[in-house]
Amino acid sequence: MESVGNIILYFIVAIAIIVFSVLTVTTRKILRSATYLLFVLFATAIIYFQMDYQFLGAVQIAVYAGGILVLFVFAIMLTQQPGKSAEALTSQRRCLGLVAALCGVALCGYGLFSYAGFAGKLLSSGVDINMEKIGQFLLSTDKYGYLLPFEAISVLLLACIIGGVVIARRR
Amino acid sequence: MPLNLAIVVVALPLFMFLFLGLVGVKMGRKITGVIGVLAMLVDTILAYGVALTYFFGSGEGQIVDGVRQAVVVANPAWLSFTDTLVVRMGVLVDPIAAMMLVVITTVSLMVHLYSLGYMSDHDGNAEKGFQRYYAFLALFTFSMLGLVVATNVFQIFVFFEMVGLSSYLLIGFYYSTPAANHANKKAFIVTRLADLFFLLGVMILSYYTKTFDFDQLVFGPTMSGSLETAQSAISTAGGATFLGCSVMAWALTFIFIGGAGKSAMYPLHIWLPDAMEGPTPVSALIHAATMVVAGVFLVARLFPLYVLVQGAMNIILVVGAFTAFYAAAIACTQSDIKRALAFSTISQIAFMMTSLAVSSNENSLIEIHEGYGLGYMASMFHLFTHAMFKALLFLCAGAIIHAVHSNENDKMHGLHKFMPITSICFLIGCLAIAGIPPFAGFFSKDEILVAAYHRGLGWGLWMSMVACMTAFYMFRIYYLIFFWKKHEVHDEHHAPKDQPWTMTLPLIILAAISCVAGFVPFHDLVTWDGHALHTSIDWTVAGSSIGVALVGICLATVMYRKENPLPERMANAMRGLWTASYKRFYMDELYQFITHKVIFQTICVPIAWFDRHIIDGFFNLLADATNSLSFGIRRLQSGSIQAYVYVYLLGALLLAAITMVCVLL
Amino acid sequence: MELFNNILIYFVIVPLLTLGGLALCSNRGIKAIRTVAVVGACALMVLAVWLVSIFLQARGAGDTSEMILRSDVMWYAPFNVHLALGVDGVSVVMILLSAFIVFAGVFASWKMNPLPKQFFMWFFLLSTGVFGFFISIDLFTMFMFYEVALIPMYLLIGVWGSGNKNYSAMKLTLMLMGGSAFLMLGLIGIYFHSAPEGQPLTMNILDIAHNDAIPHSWQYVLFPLTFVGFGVLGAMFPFHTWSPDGHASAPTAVSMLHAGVLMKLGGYGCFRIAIYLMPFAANELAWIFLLLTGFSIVYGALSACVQTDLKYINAYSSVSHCGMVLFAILMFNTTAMTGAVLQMLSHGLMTALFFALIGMIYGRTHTRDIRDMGGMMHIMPYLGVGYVIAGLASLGLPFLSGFAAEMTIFFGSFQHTDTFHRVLTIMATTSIVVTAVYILRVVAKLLFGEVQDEHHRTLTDASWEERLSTATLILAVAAIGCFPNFFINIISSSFDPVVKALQAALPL
Amino acid sequence: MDLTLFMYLIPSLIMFGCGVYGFITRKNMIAIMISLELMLNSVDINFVVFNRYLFPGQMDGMFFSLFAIAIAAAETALALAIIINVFRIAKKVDINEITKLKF
Repeated sequence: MESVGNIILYFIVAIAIIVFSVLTVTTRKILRSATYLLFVLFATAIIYFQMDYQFLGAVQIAVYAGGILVLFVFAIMLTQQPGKSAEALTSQRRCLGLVAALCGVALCGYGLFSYAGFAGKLLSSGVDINMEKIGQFLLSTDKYGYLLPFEAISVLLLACIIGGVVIARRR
Repeated sequence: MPLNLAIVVVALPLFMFLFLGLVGVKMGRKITGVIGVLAMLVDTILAYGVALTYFFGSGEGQIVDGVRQAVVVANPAWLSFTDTLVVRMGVLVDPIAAMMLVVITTVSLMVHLYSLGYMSDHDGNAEKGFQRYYAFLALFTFSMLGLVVATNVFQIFVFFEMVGLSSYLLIGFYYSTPAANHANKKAFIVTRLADLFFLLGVMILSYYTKTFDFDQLVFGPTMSGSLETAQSAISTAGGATFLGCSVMAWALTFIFIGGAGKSAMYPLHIWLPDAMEGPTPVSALIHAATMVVAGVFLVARLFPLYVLVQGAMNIILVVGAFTAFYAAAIACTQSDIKRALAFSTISQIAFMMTSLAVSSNENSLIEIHEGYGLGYMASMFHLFTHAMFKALLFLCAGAIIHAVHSNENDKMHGLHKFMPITSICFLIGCLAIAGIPPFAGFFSKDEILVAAYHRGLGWGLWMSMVACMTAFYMFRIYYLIFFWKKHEVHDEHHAPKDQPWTMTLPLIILAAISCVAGFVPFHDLVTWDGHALHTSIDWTVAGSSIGVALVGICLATVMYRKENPLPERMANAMRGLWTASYKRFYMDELYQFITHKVIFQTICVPIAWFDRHIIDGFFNLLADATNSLSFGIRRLQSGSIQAYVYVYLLGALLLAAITMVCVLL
Repeated sequence: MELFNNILIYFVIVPLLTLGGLALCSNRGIKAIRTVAVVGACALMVLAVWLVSIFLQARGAGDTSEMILRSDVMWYAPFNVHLALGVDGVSVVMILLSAFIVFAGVFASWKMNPLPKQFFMWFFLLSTGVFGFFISIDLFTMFMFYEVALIPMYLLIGVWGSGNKNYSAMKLTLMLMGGSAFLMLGLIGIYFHSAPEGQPLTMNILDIAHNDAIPHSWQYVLFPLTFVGFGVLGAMFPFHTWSPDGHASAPTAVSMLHAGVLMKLGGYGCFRIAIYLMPFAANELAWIFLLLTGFSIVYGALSACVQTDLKYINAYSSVSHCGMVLFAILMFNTTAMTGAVLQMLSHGLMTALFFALIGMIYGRTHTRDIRDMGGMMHIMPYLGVGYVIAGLASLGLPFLSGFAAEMTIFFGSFQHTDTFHRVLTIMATTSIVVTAVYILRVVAKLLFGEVQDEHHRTLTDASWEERLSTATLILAVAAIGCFPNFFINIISSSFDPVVKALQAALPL
Repeated sequence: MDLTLFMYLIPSLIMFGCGVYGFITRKNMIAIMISLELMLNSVDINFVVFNRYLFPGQMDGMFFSLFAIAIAAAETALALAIIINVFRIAKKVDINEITKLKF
């Protein structure tokens, strides 16, 4: 039995995610869209905290909400005239999108309902994931060690930095 | 003189062709002509030597049991089809070959000499292409000689093609003029069509007899002297049938068609009048004296086979008799003297063909009667004499044309005063062809008529009628050229006159031969089985034939000696007939219609269209279908990332759904 | 190495060396390029003549083996692919023909522009393929060389061609590739039935023929596949339509080589692979192809009558003449098959001559439409005479090559005891008249008559290299025409094994 | 009432659906990128909750999310750089109108 606070928090988060997700993709003003995305990301971060993954939640806020979204905002500022909204979608386009999305949701939803075996599983408590442990895992070469992906990601990020510089450079 | 020289006789002109064609073009014009004439002179002397040796010599193996044998001088294999079917390029001397050697070389020499003058302008400068002309003459002479000395039927075919070629080249000598250009094409194609049948005939014949060689086909039967063994070489062929008819009938009829093409028998005669577009000496050599008798020679060569197949003989008889009359009828109205002579040639060759055909009838196989073989001899005799006087006539015509620069007889008239030598020579030629004794034509034509009367009264009367027409149209031409009215001379300097000696000398020689050739003892020398034939002039027939000739001549004299309105009135009275005859009974138009309208427009053009549009269209359609398919597929590759995602997503969902369904069920 | 003691391998090595030599030349050094090309061509010619003399000596010395100069080197063991060499009389004369045409082709493309170096390189690559094909007796190497010969054609036409060259090059290559797709299927099928149960499979033609292990049911499938596959290259109706367009666009030397040699690969393959290896199906199915080829003989000739482009006329005449080759091969007797090879020789030389002359005339007048030309005999007598000789050879005049070939075919075919075959032969024979019609039509229009275009009066006659090129071919044409027995003696014994196999396969 | 695994998956699923919808329908490239982020995010949530609920003793899901976030950051940075560059050249960011590289 969860604490009531947790349950209330969950519902707030869930509703926020659902509502803002929908708003993100339906609003015609791109800046608003980015803003709604920010709310979604925050809500996601809260889920991570609820799962006791504090580090991940922090990363989510720092990188996603803090970094990526700022990039988005910059990009929007550079490419869009402020206040201008995108033209309305044609109904055909919307229908196609809706069909695809709803099909997907329906199929996955059906899948979830039918494989109900794990769906009712409860949160086990007492998991302690501290920074030390994460650092150990990240730089370990044992089983469950993540040194190789870690290094790969760092190289990727480096490449990405260089790429970003090269691409964005004014010629 | 050894008979082996016959090889040289044949080979020398070939050498001259190569020499004049390759080296001669680098030399002066006149000098090549002189070299050509000298070489031909040597060739003629050799040919005479060979002929005399053959006829009067008594070398080893020449006479067996009183029969003069055919002598094969050389016979190397040239093209081996199978072990038995081997084409040989040989040299064979027998009576008709020896006779033909004489005829060909004589006329050829005359023409070589004559051309020195004819192919030059009035100042004696040789024309452009003089070397080419002499090279072609040599090529023709070679081909014709090769033809007559052939040891097998395939060799004859080979040289049939070769004489066709030489004729093509010489007719088209003035190749820039459209008329010559059309005429040589026509000549080649028509004779080629005939040669196709010849080829088919040879194919059929050789398939059943397994041989090309005259040795087995022809001489076996004749020399053995018995018609029982005659069939041995071809006994296998005797009973066989091909497509429902007897093989031999097919083969021999086809071979005759081949000969008919070269010899301009109706309806394959249409090329010959047009062939007169060539230089006149060429007409004299090829289209009057030698090549056109190749068909007659062919039938004569295979005579022992034809004897066995009455059906083929009857076809020859009908075609020959009809052509003789048909051509004579046309010759009566032509205004172009060369064309008139050409039709006269056709008519005379038809005489020879008819004569060959009347040599036998159904009974002849069983019992050899008096006239049997007479027709053969007469035909060869007529071939010989005709070559001489027809060459004479053509060369005279050439001299006249050279003098007045026109072929049309209304540009001539009254030339007797200006060209007396030519006039007399032409008259001799006319008398010879009309059959007035003692000129050559009388003797040969008389024999033909005798043979025809032997065959049947109807045939004899028919041929007599044609003989009468012959006399009429020849004298018509003669009078229209040399008399009729006074010649109008516009320019004293260019008044017609007798031509230089190079041209008159051949005329005189040929005229002399035409006078005496009739006394050659042909019945002793040239007979189908080698036995001498004992004939004497049958004065009832001879008298009647002289009679009809005189009638023809008188008629012509009345109508054309002096200018008078009679011919005009006659022509008007029979307007339709006259026009039809003048237009050569519209045979040319018929051919034109068949070739252009029927074959060209309704066969070739649709076939070409079919090929371009249906066959090629099908492959293009394949290509287009592939193309449009790939364009269709390319539309899927739209480049729109969203479309890709959409399709990808649907695909993924589909897969997921399938998996789920499978798992659940 | 033992392989290099065999003269045959040099027919592949010499063109490749020439190719290498050309690659070393600078693109500007036209003299060096020509020298290398001429040296290569001459070397091939010498080799070919030498090969003929070796062959004659071997046969004269009583060597009656089916193939002489055999060599065999394992190449790829898993599929038993060998580099197996060997020649019989047919291959020898085909090699001689190819050498002649390569020689003449080099001189005919003397002034090739642009990129002469690259042109000659592709040209020699093509000839490598051709020679390789004729010396191989292994299915795989044969097919490989076959493809080597086909592919350069695309570039040679596409780059150096004229007119609608992209279309033509594409069409030609695609249709021939389509043919080789059939062929490859056929060859694979043959390979998998090449030996009786339990014995190792083989690619060697002679072994396959001796094993005679292809089941009859399979022969029914494989024979049409291989025959059509080669037939496409041999311009068999209805797969001939690449020929008019392809030839019309191809540069002179390529037309020469293509019509002269490549189309012969078709006929050669038909009898060496399709008929020799599958005699049963050949006996059973021949009538279909006889009808097709017999039809195409007349059909091609009639089509040629109304064409106005010189190269189209020639292409259709090739359809007719090559139809005769396949027609004769299908008659299954030594005489007709010998005639077929003679016809291949004759057609190769004569068509090469035609295309060379057409190229030379086109190079001067810049038109190939006979309606725009006339009286060329006045302007360029040498080329005119050459054209007349080529035409006469084509219409089958005695003492030129066409006559001996066609007569051998007709008489050979007529020896067939079956009425059906003989009637077909008679129909095919009629083509000699039609051929005369279209040849004379062209000659009269192009060479004789009035000069149509006053600008043509300033044109020049052939230059020395053009004279050399054409004179070589004319001499060869005349040589075959005058001494056919020489060639027949080389060729005819080669057909004994084929005919024997066919007779053995006849249903009793 | 308990917070089951199922309850976390629902919002994630809807988020993913929105992402799909947005990706397919939007024309603005930046909006497409935003939709993409939505999808990524929903996947991250799934990883995390599955890990937490089913295998609480391990941390693979969490690390996966961690790396996914890093990669998402890199990818977004590059993509936006490209978009800005394209905008500089073409003066538009509508995906339908930028077809110069199509053929």
